[in-house]
Amino acid sequence: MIAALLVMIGIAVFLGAVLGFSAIKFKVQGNPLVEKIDAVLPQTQCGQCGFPGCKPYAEALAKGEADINKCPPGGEEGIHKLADLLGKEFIPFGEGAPPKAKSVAFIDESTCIGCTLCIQACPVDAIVGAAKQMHTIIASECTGCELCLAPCPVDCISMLPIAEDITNWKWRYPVFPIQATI
Amino acid sequence: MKAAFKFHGGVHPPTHKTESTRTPIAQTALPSKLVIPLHQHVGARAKPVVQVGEHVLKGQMIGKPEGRLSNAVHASTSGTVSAIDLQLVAHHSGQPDLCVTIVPDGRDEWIAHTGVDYKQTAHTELRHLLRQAGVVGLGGAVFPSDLKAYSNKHKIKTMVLNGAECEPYITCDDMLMRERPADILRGAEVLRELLYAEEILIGIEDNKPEAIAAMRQAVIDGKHEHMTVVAVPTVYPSGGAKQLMRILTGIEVAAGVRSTEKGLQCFNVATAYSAWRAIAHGEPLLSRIVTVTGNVAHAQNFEVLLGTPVDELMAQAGSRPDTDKHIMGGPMMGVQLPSATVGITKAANCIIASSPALFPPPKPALPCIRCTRCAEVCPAELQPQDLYWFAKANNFGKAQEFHLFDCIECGACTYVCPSNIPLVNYYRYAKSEIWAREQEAQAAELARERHEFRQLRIEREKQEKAEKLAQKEKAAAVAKAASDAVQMPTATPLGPNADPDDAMQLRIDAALARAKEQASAAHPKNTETLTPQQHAEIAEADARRAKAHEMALSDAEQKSE
Amino acid sequence: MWISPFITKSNSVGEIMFKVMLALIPGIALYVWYFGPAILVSLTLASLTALATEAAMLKLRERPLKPFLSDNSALLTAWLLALSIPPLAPWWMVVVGTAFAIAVSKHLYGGLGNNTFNPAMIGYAVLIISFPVHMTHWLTPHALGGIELSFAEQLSYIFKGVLPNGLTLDAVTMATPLDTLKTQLHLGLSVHDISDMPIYGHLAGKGSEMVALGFAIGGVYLLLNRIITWHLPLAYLGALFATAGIFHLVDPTHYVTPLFHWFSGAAMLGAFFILTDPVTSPTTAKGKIIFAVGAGVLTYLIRAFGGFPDGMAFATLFMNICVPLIDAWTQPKVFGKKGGKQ
Amino acid sequence: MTEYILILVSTVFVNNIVMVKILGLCPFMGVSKKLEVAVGMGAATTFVLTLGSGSSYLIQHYLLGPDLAYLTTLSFIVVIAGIVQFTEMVVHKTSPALYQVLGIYLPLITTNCAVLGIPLLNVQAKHDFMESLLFGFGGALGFTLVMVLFAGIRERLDGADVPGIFKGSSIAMVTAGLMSLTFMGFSGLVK
Repeated sequence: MIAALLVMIGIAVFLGAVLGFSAIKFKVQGNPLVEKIDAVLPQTQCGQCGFPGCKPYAEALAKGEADINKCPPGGEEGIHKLADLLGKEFIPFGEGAPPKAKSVAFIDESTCIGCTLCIQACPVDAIVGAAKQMHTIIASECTGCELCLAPCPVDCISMLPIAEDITNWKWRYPVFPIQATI
Repeated sequence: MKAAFKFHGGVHPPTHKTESTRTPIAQTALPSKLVIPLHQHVGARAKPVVQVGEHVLKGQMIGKPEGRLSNAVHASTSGTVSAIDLQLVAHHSGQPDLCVTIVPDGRDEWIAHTGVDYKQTAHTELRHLLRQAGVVGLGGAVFPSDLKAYSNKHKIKTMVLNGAECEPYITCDDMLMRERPADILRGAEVLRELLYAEEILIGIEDNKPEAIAAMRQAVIDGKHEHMTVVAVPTVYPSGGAKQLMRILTGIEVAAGVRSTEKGLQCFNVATAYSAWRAIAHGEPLLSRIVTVTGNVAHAQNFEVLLGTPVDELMAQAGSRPDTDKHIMGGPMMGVQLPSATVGITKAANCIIASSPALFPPPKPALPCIRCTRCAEVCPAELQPQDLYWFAKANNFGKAQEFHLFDCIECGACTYVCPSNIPLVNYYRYAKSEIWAREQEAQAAELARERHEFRQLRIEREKQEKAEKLAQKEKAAAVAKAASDAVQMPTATPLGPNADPDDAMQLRIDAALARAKEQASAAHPKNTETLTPQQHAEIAEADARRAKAHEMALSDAEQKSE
Repeated sequence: MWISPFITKSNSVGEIMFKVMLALIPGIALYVWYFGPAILVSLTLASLTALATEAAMLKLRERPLKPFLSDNSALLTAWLLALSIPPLAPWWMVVVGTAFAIAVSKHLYGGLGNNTFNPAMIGYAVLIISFPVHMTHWLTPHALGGIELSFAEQLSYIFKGVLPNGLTLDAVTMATPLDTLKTQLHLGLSVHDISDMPIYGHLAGKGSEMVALGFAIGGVYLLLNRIITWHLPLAYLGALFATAGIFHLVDPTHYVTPLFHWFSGAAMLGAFFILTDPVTSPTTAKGKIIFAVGAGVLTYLIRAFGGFPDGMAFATLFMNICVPLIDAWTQPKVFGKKGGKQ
Repeated sequence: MTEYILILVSTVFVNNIVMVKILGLCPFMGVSKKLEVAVGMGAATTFVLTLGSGSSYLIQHYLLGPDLAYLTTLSFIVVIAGIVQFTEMVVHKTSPALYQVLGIYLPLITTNCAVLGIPLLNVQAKHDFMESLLFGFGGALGFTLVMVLFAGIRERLDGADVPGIFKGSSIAMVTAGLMSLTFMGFSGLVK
């Protein structure tokens, strides 16, 4: 009985020592995963995930505190990428969060009163203008996050879907006629 | 001389070339209008420099090159500009692009033009002339020739003149070589001079014996010492620039590598011809030889003014009634035209009238059985079955790993596929998705930077505000103490003889002093506390903002136009 | 919009599969000549089952029937499976094996072109593991002059399991030459003694060696028609020959000649028809050689030391498992990136 | 020497721990979706298993002996848990991405039946130290081999037109079954 106890205690003490030593030796600082997740996110900074921006969402994901299907701008593909990166199963978007067509905000300059509220709301400084002067959107930098829509007191901002033209046209997925049933 | 090397793979589709080589190159009648796209070359679209209603002369520039990688566009005949708007063009997308429409006045009146003696002219000037004359690669790639006829870092040993013309049906280069070999060689000589190349190898497929003979004779007649005409075996795609370089020199130029790095450069025979016209005669690129073939009564080559609507061209060749669509280019890599009204462009080497009998619609595709017939014929030595597998599953990362971007889209794999899978189509799809994704990633990167900067700015402003507040409170406390001290005496003498204005003035002065003090205290502190890195970031952001502002302005400008 | 290329060479999957089936005909003819027509029954049975299963699975998966039924791939699977099991196998074995092959190893993976394992070999493996006894009763060749069943009697056995009065199954069948070899070696006989037994002919089993030759002839037809490349058959037969040769040289009393291995069991059928299934073999030249060499060595090891008389099926299946990795690791260098050459 | 080789061949192919003994299925199914991850898992398991079977031999032989044989399972579990913890720290430090992807499966090596199974089989087969070590190493090699092969197949299956209800784990299970069928072909190669 005593021998058994001694043996088990001996093993425990030895392993404890080894683990204690390696805990110091192999200490990990910070979480490099956050950067990787952040690189996958679309950086619209729209907050639709419930976090104030993409980075906080990435941090929450890294800690395992958020689901991977909370980013509508990233689309289903974004979820696939996150699933791959985090070794999780793909989950489809929950209710009320289907991704929309990519669009940019547009300010109707005749109604704009120059209140600057939208400028303050824009997470990427894509709106230029000053107080009492009408504002305009830098289309190339607008992420389509829609955060400027709510603050506008005169509802002069609308989202315009990006139309296809010869410069941004893409090849379609080839149709595979055989898959249709006869 | 026979070609010494071979490239891997290749196919032998029926050539159908004899139909259109029976009669010499014909001139077309002046069309009723010209629809000239402003984007006929690789690079930025030319900027229109004419107005609607303006009268233009033949050879007058109507679109000027914008940026380094761009090229000029000219009026192919004299007439009136009737529109500058979006018109359908020969593009896979079927989307419209900016075109200049000219109604000819029938006089075909030239703008003043003269050639130069290339031996007496500086190279930079020659290149400028090529650019202003709108000379681009006429083999189909339409890359601006002035940029290709230049190599500063690498020494060019061999210039390849491409007369292989491997695609079925197309005979425009064949006929040009038969009829105008002397000017082709003169043009090639100019290009060789520009490149300081030691030799010119002219590759012509051995199914064009007349062209080979004509070119050989012209080499002798013109006493071109550095030139050798090489008969290359007829196999598609021997006319691909990199494939032809391999055949002629044995050197392989990988995708993403410039051939100049390996001491090679390649021009099409028609490009050399138009370069000669531009340099020696001052004639911009206004017309090209177009093979009109397929479902027509008289298959033939025409010298066609750029912008000529395809239907007017087809009428001259006797288009048959069961023609259902038109293909620009060959049957292997051509583009189906979205409409027969599109104008002939610099890339249009051939127009094939198609009928269901001539090109039956594709059979339904079966799954890939990995038979590797595609890998056997792939001139880029890829594994098309794997690329297909990954592209089909939207696994773009893997597709790139398997060298998707080395694919030259020659169509050989699709041609041999027993399952009738539109393989090339999958690769194009995958490529354009990857490009779009890269752009998105760049946009996201930009957005991230801007967002981070904004966070930083807000943080700074908060800090500033807090400091200001603290300052204010401090000042208020001081002022209060002071006023307490002052008020006591002033309060009592505030009798009838006291001047109320004095007290007012005093207060205003105090406030001003306070404000001054605050301003001088707050401002330097704000920037002092920042690290040099933050300074740099701010400066960068300011620059970026200035640029953004500029862009927004030019955007707005464009919109207003 | 229709996208280039606008022309295609006229060939089709169905045509390729048909040519492969055509190449099986000499072997089948010799089979009938030496062993009687019972094989035709199992061929028919397997074909019908394969078509029915294929149609049912296509229906379930909501895929069109016509293009897939006419691609001949199910028929080819059926033929290969029927040729690798005893002709006197009861009808339900053929049906179970074929149905399993088509339904599980082909259609669960997505049908034609998507399967990881060779369906015919999966069918064979399932049968030999589930019904080992039935899989050992092979027909005796006519040349041995033993008791032979008439065609009607064979039919009655296949479908009803009834043998003529006074006959046992063992009396009218025998083990395969490979199986006999293994058993006799275990009993302590030398290779020399065993080869003198009446069931052995010039190189291997009487009759079966000629059938193997028939398959080899069909294989040459496939090579000439460029349906298959030389890599797989040559590397497989080479590896089998080399491994068997080494053992034979070291100890000829316990290890038979390499030629015996070539002309026994499924070696020839495998080399030209089973390994060469494009869907389940590697696509690169280097990969094909690795694949076939692996299969050849494994076939020999299982034959000489393993628990099963023939190793072809398991060797193929094991190498099938390795195909994705072989493919990934043998990617050839692409145009212009070969390095060193220039 | 031949004996050692036979042990290796036997553990890798003939008595493959996953395919024939059907041990360690949890990580086999769980982390075989990607090749690199499978390799990582294989390496981690190889490390744990080799170390585990070596040290468990030492414990069994020198510490426990016949008197304390009833402590075998208990002490083995403790030792393996310790080694796994150690491995986890090393992986976390050296390859954070692998650590993240292996996720719960890394600490779960502790409860991987293969890892406990092999030391126990060692005791049962009365292997000496070298044999125990090789048995552990070979078993782990066999595990890694099938993990890698399986991951290769699963990566390829991503692009296959697998019927909807069989997508994902179901077809992986079917594949595992067919692989197991294949490994039955090796039976009898080594006694």
